[in-house]
Amino acid sequence: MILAKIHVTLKASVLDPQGSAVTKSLHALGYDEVEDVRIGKFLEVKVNTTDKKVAEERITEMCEKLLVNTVIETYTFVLSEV
Amino acid sequence: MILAKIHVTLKASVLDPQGSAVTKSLHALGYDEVEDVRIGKFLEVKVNTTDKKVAEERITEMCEKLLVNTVIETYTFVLSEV
Amino acid sequence: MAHKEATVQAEHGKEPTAQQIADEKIYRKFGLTDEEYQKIVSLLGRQPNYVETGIYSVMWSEHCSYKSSKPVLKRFPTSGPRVLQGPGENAGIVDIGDNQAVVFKIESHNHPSAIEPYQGAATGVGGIIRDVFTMGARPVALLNSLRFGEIEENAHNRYLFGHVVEGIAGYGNCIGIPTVAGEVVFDNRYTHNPLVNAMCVGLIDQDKITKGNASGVGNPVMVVGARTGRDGIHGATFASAEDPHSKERSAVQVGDPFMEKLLLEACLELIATGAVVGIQDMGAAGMTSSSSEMASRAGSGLELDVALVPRREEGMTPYEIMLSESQERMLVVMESGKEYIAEDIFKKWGLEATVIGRVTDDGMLRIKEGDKVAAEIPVITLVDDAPVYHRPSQRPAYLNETESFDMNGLQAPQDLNETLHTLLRQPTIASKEWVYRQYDYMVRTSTVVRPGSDAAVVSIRGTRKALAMKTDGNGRYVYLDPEMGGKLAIAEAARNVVCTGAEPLAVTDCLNYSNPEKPEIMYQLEKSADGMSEACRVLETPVISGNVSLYNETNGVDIYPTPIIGMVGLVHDIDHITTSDWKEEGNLLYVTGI
Amino acid sequence: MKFAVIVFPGSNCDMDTVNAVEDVLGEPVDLVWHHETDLSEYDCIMLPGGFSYGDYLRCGAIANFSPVMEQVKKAAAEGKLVIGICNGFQILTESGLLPGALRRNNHLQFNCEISPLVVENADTAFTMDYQKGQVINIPIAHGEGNYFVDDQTLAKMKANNQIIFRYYGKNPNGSVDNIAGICNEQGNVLGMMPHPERAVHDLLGSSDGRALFTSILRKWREKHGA
Ligand SMILES: Nc1ncnc2c1ncn2[C@@H]1O[C@H](COP(=O)(O)OP(=O)(O)O)[C@@H](O)[C@H]1O
Repeated sequence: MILAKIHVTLKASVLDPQGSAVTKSLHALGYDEVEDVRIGKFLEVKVNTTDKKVAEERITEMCEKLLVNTVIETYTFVLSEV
Repeated sequence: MILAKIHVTLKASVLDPQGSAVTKSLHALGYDEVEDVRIGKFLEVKVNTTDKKVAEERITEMCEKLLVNTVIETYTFVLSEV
Repeated sequence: MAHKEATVQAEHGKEPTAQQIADEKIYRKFGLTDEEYQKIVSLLGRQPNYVETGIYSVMWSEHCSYKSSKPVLKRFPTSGPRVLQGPGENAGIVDIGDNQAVVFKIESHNHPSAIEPYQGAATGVGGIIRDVFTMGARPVALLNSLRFGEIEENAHNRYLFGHVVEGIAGYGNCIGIPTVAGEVVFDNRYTHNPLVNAMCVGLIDQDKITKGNASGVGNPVMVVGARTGRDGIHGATFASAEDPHSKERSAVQVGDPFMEKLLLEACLELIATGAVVGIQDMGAAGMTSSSSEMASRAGSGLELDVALVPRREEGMTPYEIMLSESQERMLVVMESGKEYIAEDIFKKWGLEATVIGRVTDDGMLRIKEGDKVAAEIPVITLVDDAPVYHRPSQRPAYLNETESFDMNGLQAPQDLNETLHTLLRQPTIASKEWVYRQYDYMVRTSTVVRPGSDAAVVSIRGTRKALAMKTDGNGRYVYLDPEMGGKLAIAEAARNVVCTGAEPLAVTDCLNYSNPEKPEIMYQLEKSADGMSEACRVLETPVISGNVSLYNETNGVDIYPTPIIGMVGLVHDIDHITTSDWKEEGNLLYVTGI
Repeated sequence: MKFAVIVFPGSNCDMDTVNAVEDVLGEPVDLVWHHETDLSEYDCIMLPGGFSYGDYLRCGAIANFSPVMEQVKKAAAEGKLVIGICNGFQILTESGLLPGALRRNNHLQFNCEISPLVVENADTAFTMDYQKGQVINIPIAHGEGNYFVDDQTLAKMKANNQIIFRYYGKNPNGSVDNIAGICNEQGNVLGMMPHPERAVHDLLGSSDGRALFTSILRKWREKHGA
């Protein structure tokens, strides 16, 4: 079994209204040292393969097709055996 | 400047409807090897400190107070200098 | 002339010079033709620099200038005893008695939705809401009209459909304006060019009406709401270009309905103080179109310093700031000395209000960056002198075929039960509950007739009056007979409104067509406008606002000519409200009409 | 009896709630901005529906840190009536005034419809004008109404009659045990996903929400001998 840990984040120039709201709220709570908050997704996908190379290809495909909105998001992932 | 990369995930005992929906969609697209998908949040918080120890305390506080709902979620984070 | 060239000097690092723009015909990349560029040079008396070329290109784009459709729009009847504001402002206004008025407009967000369906639809909703509350009106209802390719076979069409609906819901639900009516049609003509038209209806007391005027020399110009980023730069020219997919993708605008809710409340509070001279939303072409249109209406000039504009990103150039389409922003002209009123109110709502310039009397749009002049353009040349094209029109050949089609050759189906079932299974005909249950259609507790009936009815608190409203359109009819199709579109909307017990008041329309440079498409546009105009005259429902979306073609496939009609009617007494469901066993059924 | 309807940035059912109090009870009701630090003049505090802070991060999470929430907690501790509707319910769970949490609907879609509910407990200050077991029609409109609570807490809540409303017939969001509304142990803090303020006129499709408002007033009058 292989576990893919996928990080999906908004592209740098894309507005992150959630992140801005959380930054403001943290400031209001007295965490003045907070410069910036960006909020993305974290996906853990477990696939029933042993071949890392195949897994890598398939996960990339899944990201491009379904998991990531590549118009506004980017992604990275790491694989590990579990 | 220190960057905290925070992973927030649902507790194992809490059902993840989004994860189940994505699993089903991946199966429908022919990715039969997918066993399970869990979806969480990935937060990047940039703080204006140099002291890692202080940063760690403050980030933990932010998580416990606001960033995480500990009734249903758990979290981990790593710090790095940027 | 030499003097002018010397004052307009700020050119940023990588930007081509005025000379390069001319020599290398860089203006073509902005969507300007050689003739249009020459016209700019003669209007300015010199070559425009990069910022100026950008400003002209968006102001003279189809989207902002209506250069192909203006002659067609002239055909519409636009006045009537109840019309308080016809086309030409952010939204139209109709008198409903007791010092009250209804404000409404429809707008397309077709191209952005083709690229990013959730955000495209969401920001479309956000834009049309701003058009209504800039007039000083409280938005009370949202409607929409959608077209996609068939969804049964095609996963991408399903994806577009699902995410557009989610985007409309996401924005409208969050801001708390009920989405009460709409329509969805599936046809492969729309596969590459889905249509997403959004309409907003608002209520206003007649003495609170505010317009998009930048008048009063010396009055401060403020930008309020969200910060400016590099979103959607060149969205306006791009909305008129042929293939939406071939263009830059990362410049997609993301909507922030929470920000807009705050902006809505802050603006209405500010307008109520009476200290606002004029206000306009920053939609397509952002600060460029809002500033030049406001100055044009008032016959004034504006001097703006882009260095004062609050920004989200670093290192933005005057070009980027002037053309950014960041959402949830407004341009406000205040009475001199009353800036603090805006600042205080916006601060209470957690928003920024920043003075970025002044109204002038020289008729110039002067854009500065600190001391440097980045652009200097006579306002009149951006709006009044924009090109108008009387494009050739020709009756399409296909009409010969469709008109001579012999219906007598058709056989009646054998099994009518089976046929009925087949029809009811068509996504276009089937119940749209899957769509409207995702919309909060009850918030504001005034929705008396909910989606699922004919038109929606929204009551007006404190009175016995209510408003009926509906969007309608049938591109296939218009394709088959443009003039009759135009009439039918108005008539269908009117029937829906009348069925609820309302008297039709007026119309807003969104003209979604293919490429107007094709004479056959111009023919569809003209004839259908004639049909709509006639029906509007007969029914006494003038056109008070609207929008045009052209170039809806991809790979040679034209969408059906699809005018969408948004009609609003007045229910004089809530006791008159009727609904379309069967009421009781034993009730009699009648067929009426001719 | 005096009502406060708290306005957070992004609240959007605030006016609907005010109108319902006025139409059903005719008692005084104020919109109270979330910066307010004194709620002592109010007898009942209502947290309305909407999208406070855009529902960003988690529904109700950021609103929980509005200055007024300290006062809401104080009022709850003093035994005053506090009611959170929809987003208000989410804020109350985030603040710890009510147990559990509200997750995304199990079908992942926003869902707006009139939903039948069963009144499970008609002995509270919020429900005394209903009958136990009565089925009422109340609108729902939410994307995150999927109530979660761990088994242990749920058992305690049941033993203590803290489950006030359950969805009847169909569970519209996946809530544990069909839960639509709960109260705290003391019975003076109510949270519910459905919108009673949207069901106070027949013209709007249901007036089954009226009894919730009349209960509150009757209880208060009994208590204050008014
Ligand atoms: N199809 C139409 N019918 C009637 N009026 C129209 C139509 N299209 C546009 N208008 C009017 O032309 C004016 C200019 O439109 P505008 O709101 O500036 O467009 P946009 O917001 O897309 O830039 C508006 O007052 C609008 O109501």
